[in-house]
Amino acid sequence: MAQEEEQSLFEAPPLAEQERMVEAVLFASAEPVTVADLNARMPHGCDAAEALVMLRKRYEGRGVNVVKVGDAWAVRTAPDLGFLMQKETVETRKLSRAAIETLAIVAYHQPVTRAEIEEIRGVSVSRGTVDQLLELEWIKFGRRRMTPGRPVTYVVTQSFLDHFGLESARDLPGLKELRAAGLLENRPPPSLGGEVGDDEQDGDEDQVDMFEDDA
Amino acid sequence: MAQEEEQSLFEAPPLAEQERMVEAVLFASAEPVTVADLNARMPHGCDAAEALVMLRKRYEGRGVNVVKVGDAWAVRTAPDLGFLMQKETVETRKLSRAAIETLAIVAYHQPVTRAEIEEIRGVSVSRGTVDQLLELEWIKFGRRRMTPGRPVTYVVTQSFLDHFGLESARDLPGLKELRAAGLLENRPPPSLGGEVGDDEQDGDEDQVDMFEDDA
Amino acid sequence: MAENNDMFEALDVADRLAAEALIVDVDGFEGPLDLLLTLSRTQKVDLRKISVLHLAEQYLAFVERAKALRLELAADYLVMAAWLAFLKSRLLLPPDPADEGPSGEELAAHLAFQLERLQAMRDAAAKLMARDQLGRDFFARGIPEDVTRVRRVTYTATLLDLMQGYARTRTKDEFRPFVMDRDSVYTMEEALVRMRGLIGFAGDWTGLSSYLPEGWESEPKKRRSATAATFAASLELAKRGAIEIRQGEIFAPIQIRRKSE
Repeated sequence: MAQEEEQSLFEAPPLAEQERMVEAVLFASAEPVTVADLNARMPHGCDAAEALVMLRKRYEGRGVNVVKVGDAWAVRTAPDLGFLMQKETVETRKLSRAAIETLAIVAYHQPVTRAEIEEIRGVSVSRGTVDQLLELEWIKFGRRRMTPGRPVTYVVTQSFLDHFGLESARDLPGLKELRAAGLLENRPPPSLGGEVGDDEQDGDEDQVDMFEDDA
Repeated sequence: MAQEEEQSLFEAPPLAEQERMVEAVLFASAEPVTVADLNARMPHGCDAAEALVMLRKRYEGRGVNVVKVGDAWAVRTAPDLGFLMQKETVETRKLSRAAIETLAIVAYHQPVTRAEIEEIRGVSVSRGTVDQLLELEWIKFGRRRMTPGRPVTYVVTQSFLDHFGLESARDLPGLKELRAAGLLENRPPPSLGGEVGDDEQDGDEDQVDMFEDDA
Repeated sequence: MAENNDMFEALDVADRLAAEALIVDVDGFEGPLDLLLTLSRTQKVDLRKISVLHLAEQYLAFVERAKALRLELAADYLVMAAWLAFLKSRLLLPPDPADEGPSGEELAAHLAFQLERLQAMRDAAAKLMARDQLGRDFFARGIPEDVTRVRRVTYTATLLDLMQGYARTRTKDEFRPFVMDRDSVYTMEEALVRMRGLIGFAGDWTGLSSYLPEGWESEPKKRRSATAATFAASLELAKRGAIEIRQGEIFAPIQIRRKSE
């Protein structure tokens, strides 16, 4: 009581000063501040409501605005500048080896089931790998295979063709061309039986030679 | 290239608009923001530095100010209004005298090695003291000194400047006077073993004696 | 000793009390330099005009009294005491021209510099801490609207990656850069070496095919390569004048023989 009386002896600070105070408090406060709270914080005799009106006006059209949040006040970024508060970073990563191989098998053998992919790769295909390729929209679901369990098949998409600059999946270089380009070794692994495609012809030639030897 | 040309076809926003943007970004961030970062976040063709000059002027004498911290900028409440902010005051761990002195020595003598700090204080610097300052992010490792053993040096950080309201380390109080008085020199002690420097000094003295004799 | 007594008498009561407090509170000092700095305050002069001799005496008196009170003094206090005793003797005695090393005055000047520098750093530290501080006197934004970082990851792969990937799965082998498979290749160099050894025995016309190395005659790939290499080698030997070559008609077997001298 005694303190209050003492304080009231002093003049309240000028309104401009009160506006500064409201500005500082609204800026620094971790939560929106009510008028009552402002008045309690400011020196005796201050009128936070009046200072707020001035401050609000001052920030009209500025990069930040004084806004009412419930029954409290806060400083907020002007709505039209929200885009500045976002930062988009584009990161380019190389596709993992597992993903590339899976993608390649889908491209060369489509429509292909997961079991078939695993058989060709010789390792199991993780869900994440397939999901990633689906998400990239490089592969999509094809028809279900009419075999027991009716497994889903995968095929490549138009996006895939666009990305790799192919007219159709048939434009993919065949094994013969891969071999000619030095991408494939001469001898196919013994585990691989007779697959379809022009790739087999080279193998056949070797076999023919061998038969000749035998003869 | 093509993209840049395309972008430059658009006019940069008017300076007043750029000022609003800088205002919004500085208000939004609790940490100082560099001019480079501002430019990166603002639309192509903006000049954050110019907008900053205007903004700083605008906030002169207000409840919050635009301040420079190293090569970055921040909005901070005016120091004279700190009394309103009791709620926001963060209770900082009381620094030991050793820590305070070590901090001052790093600030005024940077880059400085641990051995040099010890030489100035006349006692060994405890690990805890340095760790505390590193943890507060007020000091950090500088370049290694190109002397035998390649000792690590310490320098003060942007957080240090921000905390003590300094634009740069050059604005440390009394820095000029201390330098003028030679108190920031790293003067090696005259060693009894007769090192090069000392020998020279001795030599000079001897010469003076000789000249006196001649006279 | 008499000097010390004089010194203590010269101090007023408050200073004497302070001096005694020093002794009891030896742990309160951060080492000898800190103690020296505190002692130097009793001189009440600019640190640059301080009497180091006087200071050394004060310090030595302090150590003496600490010993008398059986206070445990850390080693560095005693090291400083020894050094100051040495300094004192240097300052008091006329300089010995034969003596090497810095003079007493130089040592004293450096000590004074150290004290002044330490005091300067303490003043600077005090000024620094007296500044307005963030979070105490001025404040940052209470509700920072942090930049949301939208990170977009794009994946890339080239057609070559794809083909290499497929090649890998089809060979169950690490992709390797193309190298000529040398298994079924017979080089001209090999053929030359072989023929040089054999040619000495070829006095009569013999078919080139009989010079093919063992194991290279039947398999078509090998035979082709060996035949070509042997033919090239025979041309080379003919050029050097070692052999003669003949062919009866088109597609007839090629024959060679050693050139008679």
